[in-house]
Amino acid sequence: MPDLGTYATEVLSAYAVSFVLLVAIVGLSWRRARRVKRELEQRDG
Amino acid sequence: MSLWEYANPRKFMAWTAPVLPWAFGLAAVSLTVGLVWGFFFTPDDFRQGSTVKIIYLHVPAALMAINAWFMMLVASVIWLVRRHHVSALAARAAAPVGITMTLMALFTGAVWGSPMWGTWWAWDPRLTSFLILFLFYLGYVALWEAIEDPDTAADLTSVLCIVGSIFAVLSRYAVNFWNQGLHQGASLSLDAEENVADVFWFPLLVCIAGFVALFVALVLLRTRTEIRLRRIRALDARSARA
Amino acid sequence: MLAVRDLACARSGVPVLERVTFKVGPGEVLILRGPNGVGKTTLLRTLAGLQPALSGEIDLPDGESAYASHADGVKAALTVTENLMFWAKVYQRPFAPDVLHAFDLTDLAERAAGTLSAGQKRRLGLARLGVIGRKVLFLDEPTVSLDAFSVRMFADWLRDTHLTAGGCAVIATHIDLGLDVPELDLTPFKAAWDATGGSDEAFL
Amino acid sequence: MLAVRDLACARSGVPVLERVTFKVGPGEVLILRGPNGVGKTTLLRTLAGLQPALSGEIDLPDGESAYASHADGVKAALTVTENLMFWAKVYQRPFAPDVLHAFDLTDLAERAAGTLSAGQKRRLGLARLGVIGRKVLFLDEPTVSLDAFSVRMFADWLRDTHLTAGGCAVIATHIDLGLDVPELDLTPFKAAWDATGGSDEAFL
Amino acid sequence: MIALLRRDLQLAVRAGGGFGLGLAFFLIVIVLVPFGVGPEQTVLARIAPGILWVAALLSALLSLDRIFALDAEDGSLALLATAPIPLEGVAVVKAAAHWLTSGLPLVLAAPVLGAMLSLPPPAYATLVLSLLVGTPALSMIGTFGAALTVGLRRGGLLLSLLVLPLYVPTLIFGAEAVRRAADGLPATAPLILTAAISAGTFALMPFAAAAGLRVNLR
Amino acid sequence: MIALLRRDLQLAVRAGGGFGLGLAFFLIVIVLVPFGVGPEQTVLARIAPGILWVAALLSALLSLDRIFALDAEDGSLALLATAPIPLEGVAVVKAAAHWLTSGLPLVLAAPVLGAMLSLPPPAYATLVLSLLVGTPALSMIGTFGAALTVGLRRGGLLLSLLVLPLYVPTLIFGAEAVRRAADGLPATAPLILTAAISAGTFALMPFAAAAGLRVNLR
Ligand code: HEM
Ligand SMILES: Nc1ncnc2c1ncn2[C@@H]1O[C@H](COP(=O)(O)OP(=O)(O)OP(=O)(O)O)[C@@H](O)[C@H]1O
Ligand SMILES: Nc1ncnc2c1ncn2[C@@H]1O[C@H](COP(=O)(O)OP(=O)(O)OP(=O)(O)O)[C@@H](O)[C@H]1O
Ligand SMILES: [Mg+2]
Ligand SMILES: [Mg+2]
Repeated sequence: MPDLGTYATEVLSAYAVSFVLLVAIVGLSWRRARRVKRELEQRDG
Repeated sequence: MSLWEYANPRKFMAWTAPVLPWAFGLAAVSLTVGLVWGFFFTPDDFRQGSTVKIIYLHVPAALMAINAWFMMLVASVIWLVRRHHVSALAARAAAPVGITMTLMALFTGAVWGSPMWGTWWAWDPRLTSFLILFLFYLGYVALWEAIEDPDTAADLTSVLCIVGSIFAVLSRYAVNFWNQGLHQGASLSLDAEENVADVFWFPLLVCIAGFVALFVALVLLRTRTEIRLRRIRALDARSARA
Repeated sequence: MLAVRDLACARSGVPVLERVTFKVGPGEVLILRGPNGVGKTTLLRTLAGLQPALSGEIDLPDGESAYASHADGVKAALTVTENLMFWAKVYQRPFAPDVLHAFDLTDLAERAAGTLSAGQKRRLGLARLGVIGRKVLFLDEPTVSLDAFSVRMFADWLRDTHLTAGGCAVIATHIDLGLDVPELDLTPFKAAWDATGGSDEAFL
Repeated sequence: MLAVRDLACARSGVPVLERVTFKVGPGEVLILRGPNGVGKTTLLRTLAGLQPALSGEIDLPDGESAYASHADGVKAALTVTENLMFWAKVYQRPFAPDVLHAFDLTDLAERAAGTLSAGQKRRLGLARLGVIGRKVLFLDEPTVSLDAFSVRMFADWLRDTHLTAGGCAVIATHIDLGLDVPELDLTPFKAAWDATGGSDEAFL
Repeated sequence: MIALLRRDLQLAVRAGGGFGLGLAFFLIVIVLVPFGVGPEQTVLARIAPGILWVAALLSALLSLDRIFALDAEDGSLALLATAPIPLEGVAVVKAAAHWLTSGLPLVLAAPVLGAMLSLPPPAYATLVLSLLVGTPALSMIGTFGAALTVGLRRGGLLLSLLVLPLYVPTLIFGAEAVRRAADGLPATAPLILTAAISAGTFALMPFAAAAGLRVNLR
Repeated sequence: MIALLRRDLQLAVRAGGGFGLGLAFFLIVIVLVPFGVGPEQTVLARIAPGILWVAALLSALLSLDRIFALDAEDGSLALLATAPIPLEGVAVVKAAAHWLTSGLPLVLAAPVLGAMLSLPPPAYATLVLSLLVGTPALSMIGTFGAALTVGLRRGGLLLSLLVLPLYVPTLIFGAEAVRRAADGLPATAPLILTAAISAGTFALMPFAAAAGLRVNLR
C-alpha cells in the first residue's frame, strides 16, 4: 500500500466510489442480460 | 454483403457472441494493469501529492462520458436515416453506461477538488458542462422509459439526442462565457510540452484503453439484452395473435 | 375516387389488417363493419395519412380528404359557431350558416361547446364536415351518442348534400345508418398471426 | 328497490327535468329514452348522488348503487386485470376472474388498458360493474362503441347475472339492447321554460 | 384506501419514474440558479437555504395538477366519489401518494444539492429535517388546491396561483430554520412551527379538499 | 395559420385569463424568493438579475404542457394534422401563441418586479430588452419539448426535465446581460447572443417539433 499522505481519504474514496459504480453497472447489466436470456430461452422452448 | 448487414439483429447476435468475452477480458486486463500501475507504482506529484492518483479514474471516465453521448448521437442519426433497429437499441443501451461514467467523473472530480480548490463543487465551466451533460442523459433515459412503443421511443429519443447535442455544444460556449474557471486545460494534447509527465501518462493511457474496452463490452452486452427483450416482445405479440 | 389496393396496416407496430382492397367512386359510401378491435380505426387512420401503411397502395386525390375520429376536436371554451368558424378558416372555406340548420344546431349556435350534452357535442363535431367541404370523408363511428332522429338527420345530410355534390365516404360504425350502401366486413382481412411487416419483424 | 317521486333536476343551475316519477323493483330494468340533450345524463347523475336534486324524492337502499358514466375510468397504464382488481379492492369485494370471461376479456387480461380499441376499453369499463357487486346500477349509454355481439353479451350478463341476483338498473341509451323491459321517454318531463328551482331564481 | 394508495404509487412508477421526475426538477432548479445568479460561492452560500426551499416548493407545485386531473378526465373521480370510501379519505391518500413520490425523494437528495450551492455543512441536518417535516404540508395544501381547480382545465397555472400564497408560512419557517442553522444559531423553534403546520394541514385540510371535490363533481 | 393563432389566443383568454396567469406565477416566484432568502437589500440586488430570469423561465415552463396536450386530448391535433396546414406551421403558431400569452406579459411587467428585488435602475432597460429577445427562444424550445411528450400523460414533469437543460444557454446569456448592466458594464454581446439563440431556434426547431408531432400521432 503506497503512502497516500494527507489525502488518503480523498484518494481512497474516489477509488472506492468508482469501483462501486463500475461494479454496479457491470453487475446490473450482467444480471439483466442473464435474466432476459433465460426468459427468452424459456419462450423459445 | 454490405457493412449494414451487421446491423441486422440476428447477425449482430451472431458476431457479438464471440467478441463479447474478448472485450470483457481486454477491459479487465487493461483496467487492472492500468489502475494497479497507477495506484501502486507511480510517484506523488510535487504539488498535488497523492491526489494525482485520481487522474486514472477521472480522465478516462470524463472522456468516456462525452464519447458515449457522441456514440449515441451517431447511432441516433443512423436510426433516423437507415432505420436499423440495432443502432437505436445500441443508443438506448449506451445511455446508462454514459450516466455511470458521468457520475464517476463528477464524483472523482469533486473529491479531487476538495483538496485542490478547497471546495467540493465549484461552478467551473468544465464541471458545469458535465452537470448539464448529466441532465441530458437523464432526460434521454426518462424519455425512453416513458414511451411504450419501441419504435416511437426510438424516433423521439433520436430527435432529442440530436437537438440535445446542438444545445450541449451551445451550453459549453455559454458556460465559458459566463465563468472563467479553475479546471485544468487539455493535457492530453499531442503537444509534448503541455502533457503531464510520462510517469503519469503511460498508466493513464492504459486506463483509458481499459475504459474504452469496458464501454464497448458493456454496450455490446446491453444491446444484446435489448435485442432479446424485443424478441420476447415480438414472440409475445405473435403468440397472442396465433 | 378512392382506390385501395392490397393494403396492410399496423397498430403500434403489430400488423392488424392485410390485403384490404376496395374502391369507392364519387357519390358512393362504404361502410366498414367488424367486431371491436378488428382494426377499423387503424384502417381509417391509415387512409387519412396519420400513420404509414405497411404495404399496398392508396389512390386518393390530393388535398381532398378529411378525417373524423372518436374524439371530435370540439373546444369547450368556444361557442358552437366559433368552433365551426375556426375549421372553416383552417380549410380556407367560407362559413355558410346553413350547416347549423342541417345539424340542428341553430338553437345552440351561441352556446359554449362545453355545456352541450354528449349527443349535441357530437352533432357539432359532425357539422365540421359540412364546413370544411372535403370530398373524401373518413368517419370513425360518427353516430356515437346520437339519438335516432339525429342519426337520420346525419344520414340525410350525407345522402342529400355530400354525395350529391360528388363526395364519397368511408364510415366505420356498429349501427344501422339507414343508408342503402355497400358494406365491407373487415373480419376476413384480419392479419394472420404470422403476417409480415410489423416493426418487430427483424427480431423474429 | 328504487323509487323516484316527483323529481326535478338541473344542469348548471338551469332546470332540465321535472315531475319525474318511476319505480324499479328488484330484477327489473328501466330504459331511459329521449332525444339528445333532454336530460338523461343529468337524471342519472342526480340519482347517483353526484348532484343534488332540485326537489322530489329518491328512495334507494344505502350503499347499494353504482354509476357508470360516458367516461369509463380506465387507467391506461394499468393492465386490464389491475384495473378491475383496483375497483374490487375499493368496494372491498373479492375479485372473481369469471367476469373476464363474461365480458370477453380473457385474452386481453394482461394488456395495458391504453392499448385497447374503443370497444375493448368499453367492455373493460362495463366489467367493473361485474366486479363491484352493487345492486342498483345507473348506466349512461353503456354500449357506446360496442359491436352487436358485445351488446348482446352485455345484455346477457345483465339479464342472467345481475337481474337474477336481485339487482336492478336504470339505463340511458339510444339503441336497442334486445331486452324486453319497460322504457321511459323523458321528453314529457322536460322542464317548462318557467320551471322553478334554478339557481337564478332569486333574481327573477 | 390502501388500494387507492397502492394504485397511485403504481401509476406513478408505471408512468415512467414518477419518483425520479420531481427530484429531477428540484435538481434542475438548483442548477439553474447559479447560471442566473453567477458562480460566486459566497453569494450562493448566502442564498442557499432560501433557494433550496423555494425549489422544493416549486417542485411540489409542478406535479400538483396531476393529483386529481387525470382521475377527473378519465371519469375515475366520479366513480370514486360514488364508491364506498369517504372523499376525505381519498384526499388524504392522494396527498400521501403525492408526498411519497415528490416530497420524500427531495428530502433524501437535499444534502447533495446543498453542497452544490455551497450550503455550510452544519446546516445539512437541519435542511433534511425541515424538508422532512415541511414537505407533507406542501402536499396536503396542494391537494386542497387541486381539489378546488379540478376539471377547470386551466393547466397548472391557476392552481399555482391559488396554492402559492398558502405555501408562504411553511416556506418562511422552513427556510428560516435552515438559515439559522447555517449561521450557527439554534433552529428548534422554526422547525417546530413547520411541523405544526404539517400536522394542522393534515388534520383539517382533507375536509376542505373533499368539500371542493364534491362541488366540482356536481 | 392566422386562424389557429387567433383561436389559441381566444382560448387563452376564455380559459380565465391565460394572459394573467403566467404573469401571476412570475410575480409569485419573485415574491417568494425574499421570504426564502431573507429581506436584505444588498443580497437581493445582487441576485435580482438571476432570479428574474430564472422566474421567467419557470413561468414559461409551467404552461408548456398545455401547448399541445389539450389539443391532443380532444382530438383537435389529429384533425389539424390532416388539415391543409403544415405541421411546422402549427408548431410555429403554437410557439407564437405561447409567447404572446406568457412571454410578452413578463417583458412588460419585468421593471416593476425588478424594483421589488432592488435591481439597480440602470439595468431596467437591459432587463426588458433581454427578456424581449430571449423569451421567444423559451417558447419555441418549449414547443419542441411539448411536441416530444404530447400524449404521454406525464404531466409537466418529464417535459420540464427535457426542456430545462435546453434552456441553459438562453438563461446564461440573458441573465449575464442584465448582470453586466447592473454592474454598469456594456451588455451588448450577451444581448446579441440571446437574440441569436431566439432566431436560431425559430429557424430550426419547428422542423424538429413537427417531426416529434408526426411520430406521436402515428
Ligand atoms: C466535479 C468535478 C470535475 C469534473 C466534472 C471534471 C471533468 C473533467 C473533464 C470533462 C475532463 C476532460 C477530459 C478531457 O476532455 O480530456 C477532465 C480532465 C481533467 N480533470 Fe477534471 N473535472 C472535475 C474536477 C477536477 C479536479 C478537482 C481536478 C484537479 C484539481 C481535475 C483535474 C483534471 C485533470 C488533470 C484532467 C486532465 C486534463 C485533460 O486531459 O484534459 N478535475 N475533468
Ligand atoms: N354547463 C351547462 N350549462 C348549461 N346547459 C347545460 C350544461 N351542461 C348541459 N347543459 C344542457 O342540459 C341539457 C341536458 O343535458 P344532458 O347531458 O343531461 O343530456 P342527455 O339527455 O344526456 O343527452 P345525450 O343523449 O346527448 O347524452 C342539455 O340540453 C344540455 O345542453
Ligand atoms: N397501442 C397498442 N398496442 C397494441 N395493440 C393495440 C394498440 N392499440 C390498439 N391495439 C390493438 O389493435 C387492434 C385494432 O384496434 P382498432 O382501434 O383499430 O380497432 P377498432 O376496429 O377500431 O375497434 P372498435 O370497434 O373497438 O373501435 C385491437 O385489437 C387493439 O387491441
Ligand atoms: Mg375504433
Ligand atoms: Mg348524456
